[in-house]
Amino acid sequence: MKNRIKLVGLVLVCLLVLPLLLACAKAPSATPAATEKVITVGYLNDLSGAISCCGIADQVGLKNYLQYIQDEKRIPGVKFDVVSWDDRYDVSRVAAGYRYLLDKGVNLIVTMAVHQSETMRPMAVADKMLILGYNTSELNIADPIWCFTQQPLTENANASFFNWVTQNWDYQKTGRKPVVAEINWDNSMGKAGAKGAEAYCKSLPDKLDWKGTIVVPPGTMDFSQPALQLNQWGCDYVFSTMVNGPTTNLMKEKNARGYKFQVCTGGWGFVCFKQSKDVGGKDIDGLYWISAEGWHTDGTAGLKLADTICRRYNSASDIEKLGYLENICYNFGLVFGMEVEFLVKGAISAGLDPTNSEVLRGQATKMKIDPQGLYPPMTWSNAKGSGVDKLRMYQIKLVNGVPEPALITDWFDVTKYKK
Amino acid sequence: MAMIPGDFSQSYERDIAIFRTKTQWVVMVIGLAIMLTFPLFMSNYWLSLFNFIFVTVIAVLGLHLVTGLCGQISLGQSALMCVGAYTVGVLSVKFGISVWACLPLAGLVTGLIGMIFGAPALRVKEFYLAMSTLAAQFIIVWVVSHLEEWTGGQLGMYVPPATIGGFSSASPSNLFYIGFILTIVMIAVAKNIQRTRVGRAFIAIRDNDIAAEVMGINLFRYKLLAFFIGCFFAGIAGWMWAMYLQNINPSQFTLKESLWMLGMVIVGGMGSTTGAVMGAVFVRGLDMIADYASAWAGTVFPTIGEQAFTAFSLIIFGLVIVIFLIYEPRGLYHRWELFKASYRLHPYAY
Amino acid sequence: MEKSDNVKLKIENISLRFGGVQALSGVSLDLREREILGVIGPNGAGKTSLINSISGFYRPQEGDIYFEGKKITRLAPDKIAELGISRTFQQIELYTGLTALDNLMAARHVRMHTNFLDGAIFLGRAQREEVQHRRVVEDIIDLLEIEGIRKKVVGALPYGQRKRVELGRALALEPKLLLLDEPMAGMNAEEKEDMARFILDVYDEKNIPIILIEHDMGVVMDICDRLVVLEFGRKIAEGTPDEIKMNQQVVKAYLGGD
Amino acid sequence: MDKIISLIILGVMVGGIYSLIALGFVFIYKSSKILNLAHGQFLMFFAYVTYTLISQAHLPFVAAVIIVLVLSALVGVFVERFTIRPLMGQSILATIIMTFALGFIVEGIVILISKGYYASLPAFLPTGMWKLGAINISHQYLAILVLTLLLFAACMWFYQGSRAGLAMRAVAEDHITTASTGISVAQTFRLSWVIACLLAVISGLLLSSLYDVHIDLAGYGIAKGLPVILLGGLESMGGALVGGLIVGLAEMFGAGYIDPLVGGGFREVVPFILMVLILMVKPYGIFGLVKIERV
Repeated sequence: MKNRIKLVGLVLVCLLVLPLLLACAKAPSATPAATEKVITVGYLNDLSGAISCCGIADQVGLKNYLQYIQDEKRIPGVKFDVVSWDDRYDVSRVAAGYRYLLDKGVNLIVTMAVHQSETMRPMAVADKMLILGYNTSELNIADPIWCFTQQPLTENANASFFNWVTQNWDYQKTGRKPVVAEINWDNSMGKAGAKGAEAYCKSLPDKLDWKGTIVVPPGTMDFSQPALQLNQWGCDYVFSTMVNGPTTNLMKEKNARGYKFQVCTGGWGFVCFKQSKDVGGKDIDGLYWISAEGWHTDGTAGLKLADTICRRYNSASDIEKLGYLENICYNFGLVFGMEVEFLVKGAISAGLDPTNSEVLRGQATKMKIDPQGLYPPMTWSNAKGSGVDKLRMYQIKLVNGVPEPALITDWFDVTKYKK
Repeated sequence: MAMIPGDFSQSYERDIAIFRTKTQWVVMVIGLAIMLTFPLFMSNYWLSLFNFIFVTVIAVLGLHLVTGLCGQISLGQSALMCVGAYTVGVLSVKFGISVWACLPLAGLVTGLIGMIFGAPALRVKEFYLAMSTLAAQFIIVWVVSHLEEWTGGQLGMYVPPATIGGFSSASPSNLFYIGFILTIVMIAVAKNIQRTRVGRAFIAIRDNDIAAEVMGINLFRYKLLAFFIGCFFAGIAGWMWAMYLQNINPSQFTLKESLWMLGMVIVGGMGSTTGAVMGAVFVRGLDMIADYASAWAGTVFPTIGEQAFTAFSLIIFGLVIVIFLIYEPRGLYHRWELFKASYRLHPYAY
Repeated sequence: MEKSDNVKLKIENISLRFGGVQALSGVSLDLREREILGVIGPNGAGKTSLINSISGFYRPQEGDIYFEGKKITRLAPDKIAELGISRTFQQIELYTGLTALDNLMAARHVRMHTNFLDGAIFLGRAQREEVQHRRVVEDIIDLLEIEGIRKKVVGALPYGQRKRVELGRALALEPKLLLLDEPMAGMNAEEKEDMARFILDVYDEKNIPIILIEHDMGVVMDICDRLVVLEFGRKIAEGTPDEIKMNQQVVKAYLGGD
Repeated sequence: MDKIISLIILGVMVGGIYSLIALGFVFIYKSSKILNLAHGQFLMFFAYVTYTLISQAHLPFVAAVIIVLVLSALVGVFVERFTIRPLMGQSILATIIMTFALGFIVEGIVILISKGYYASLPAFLPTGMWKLGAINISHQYLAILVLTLLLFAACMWFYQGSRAGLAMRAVAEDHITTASTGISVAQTFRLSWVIACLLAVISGLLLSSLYDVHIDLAGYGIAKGLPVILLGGLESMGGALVGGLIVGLAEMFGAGYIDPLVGGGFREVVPFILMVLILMVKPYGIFGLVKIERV
């Protein structure tokens, strides 16, 4: 007993001393050949929490694409390294993660949710660190802008969904307006989505019968009451700004009770087909890929590239198990990788140091992106202030286990309804 | 405070002092001076980790006063930090009050809110009281996220940094100085409260509330006071948190964080100020070690995947608490005292 | 020892019930300014309930208690303690996590006046007060001969010493009336003798009346000036030790029979 | 009117689920005075293990459930022996924190198994529904309600009518006295943990027939279970049942009528507001035991 206590004491002392030792130890840095530059990409996302099905695939996609750049020698003399941090979809872990990544000497940080980049923003501005996010908010892209995103404001994405509803609703045949509502998580993404949807629907009172937003806390399992409410409102279309697990719970509830409304989701919700299949056995009524102007315009080619890269760098069992190919987040990972590629390429061709975050940011605001015809050129600078304004929408369907996008509504200028 | 052999206190003033000998003073002053030089050579990562630890230490000290001394289990410390952080945010952004002036205000407002949730202590004890503080955790965060006109709701709000002249808390090194001074002051305050009249009344209530009442301590008033002081500390921690992140969001203040803080009090040793500080530093340190261990393991076993390391950090944290509760229920502080005693008495065992 | 006839504590006809159990019914008694009053009676007679009622821990449904002419029946226990009524407990109720010294200091609570702000600053008022009250407490420590265990945590002390610390804590309140609930329970003859000596010392030095509950007749008869006998919540006799010895009802209560 | 009736029906159904969660808490508390904060994690853990057995080992559902039941009994024995028993005689807070640390460990293990992915068990309850005008009653919820009631009855019978239950009641009253009458305190503790783990399996399975299995299930267990037992009183199984129904109804009406006024999410705080209010009036819950203090 006595010895055991001593042993425990010893272990504890060691644990206390360890941070000091670690502080003294030098961060392990791969020593590249003298001509090689190493770009360290920090990846901060949820890898084990509520949206991990998205985060994991995204991370794999990013890593695969960076490997692909290297193997194909698309940027000679540059090596890529990815350092990851798992924030468990918990905002209180983001700040620690940001510092951790900074300590690892990253040149830019790739992240996903709005709250992640928003939390990092003040520190990123102070440290002059470039952040690439997936979706964004107005606060996030206010001056000085250090956070750049692939997606429009969540507000606009949700508005564009309802725009699609107005375009496709048969007013003559039904003789009435479509009844629409939202169901959202009670977090920044959900609130922003609700704001956009409400503003849009209320600007078109003769075209849409807007019922309101139902807010549920993240982590809600039980959708019995919200589903009942939606049914009592008599909704035709319900847009869900939640990740797909909770949305499938809503679907289960809806199907079990025979409610009639259609649940559609875009943004985050459509990310994990594999999960969706495992969970519900049925697809969500409508999955929409809302794309910003200039991005993913040729979705099919993008998906083909994804297929090639995924099969090249992952074992068949992993692809099967984690469902990368059925997971659109894998593609987002690739797109993040492309963004990194564009920035670094641009910096090098301008004769600047690509390991400098400020240089990369400069590229992000100025540069025309031209990934060899795969993606048509766009500028990031127009994201400043209001986010990407022009959106188009695809409907996603699984064809032989591979998601196929079909363009269903063309450019929609979201700035118009705001006036 | 343990005695040095052959050294006897010759006055009561000296007997009740925290540092009774010159050597202790010198050691402390040198220690603090060394800490003050950290910003000169440390990377932002370490400074920021220290700032995070400062926030935790202050909040845990508050919890130590409520739970460790007064024995009232509180499961809402993190939500009360939220009150402190939003007090700064709302007062400075909406009313233009200087961020420095918000420091005591954050403490006061949080203290008063804390008293509201401590009020059930009049009738409710133990688990039931713990649960009413748990209610505080949920209700406060909900209210904050729904007062959208003031707080920006779930979208969060930016808080301006504290500035004097060219000195701004936005940089981690400047915040380090602020946090450092704040933490030292708060530790001293906690320690002083503990060793004077009010602190003894708290411990009396914890150890034997019946006897305390019969010996002239108004239970309700002192329980409320404990909540006020504990939540005052939480408010100060909230201020520091707002300065640390500059972007506050209701989802930053989780039940899990509250529970962790309780865990820190336990690991440090219930009822000791030093223990509370040690617990906070130890657990945050452990967390960080788990991060680094994860990263290291990631390079060695790349097949596991990063989430496995989150799992390990949870398991390690859980195991450490389990080990502490079983083998060292009196916490790190007790271990430290034993170590000091054996060092002093070396080479004799007794 | 001259006797004063001024009544310090007056209990008028108090009754106390817990649900269906009648703990006290119509008990009255007077305590003079200068006496040790013994309360005896078989187990369950209501002795502790009587003391609990005086110290405010229980609230009798009927009757009144006056202390120095002031009605204290409905006062909260802490207010009663502030008036100067202090007590010990049958089962020791110390602050187990504190040292003996701090237990005594904690009892100085009602005599100290610094608030938590003074305490937080410490230097100045709080420090002066600490030192000043420390002196008083040290006197009590000397009186009760517990110098050696001053800085020991009381939870770990042996029974006899804990009893002594508890007596010290009751004294540290600077009481005007001391209630002792079986201070000698579970002690051997020597310890009892010590304790009896302490009680008498306290009585002489501090000049305060004492109500003493005790089972050991020898001790009670020796040190009490007057005795009250309770049975089933009723007072059945009152008088000097000699009178009580002769009282038939008391003998019956203790020995049983018809 | 339809809305009110629908809400009442939903409230009762959902309340039944809450009671089911609360039963695990109450069982442990009644027999060993420990508030098991890890109950939510246990629910989730066993649900995940079942899922893993079905999807990875390709076992039939019944076989997987039997294996998990056996496993849960072992987990109960293990937890009791190595974490709870060493704490005998320590403060209440220590045991609370111990269970909370256990929760962390279990959550870590679940992340190792699942990597945070959502999982779903095959449907094993009837999935139809009855339609009565605008109101419909889902068979699944109804089945869960019935099973919950049966489970409550079984637990009450066990506690009041069986020898082991008698021993548990005695142990809860006083360890030392009970030990001196020849009842093994350790064995009784072990049994109560085993039963609590079995309850966790059953309620975990029932919950995951309704919802996806995910890390969030653990938080759900705590956020829903605690107000229920506090309302009903920690010691009372009947209280857990009634408390669950009260919370269920309060949530439904809170969400149905107050949410539109305050901007949503009110459902989450209703149980807590209710809990604080009731604790102010009845400090030991509606059916809790009132303690008489004596010195």
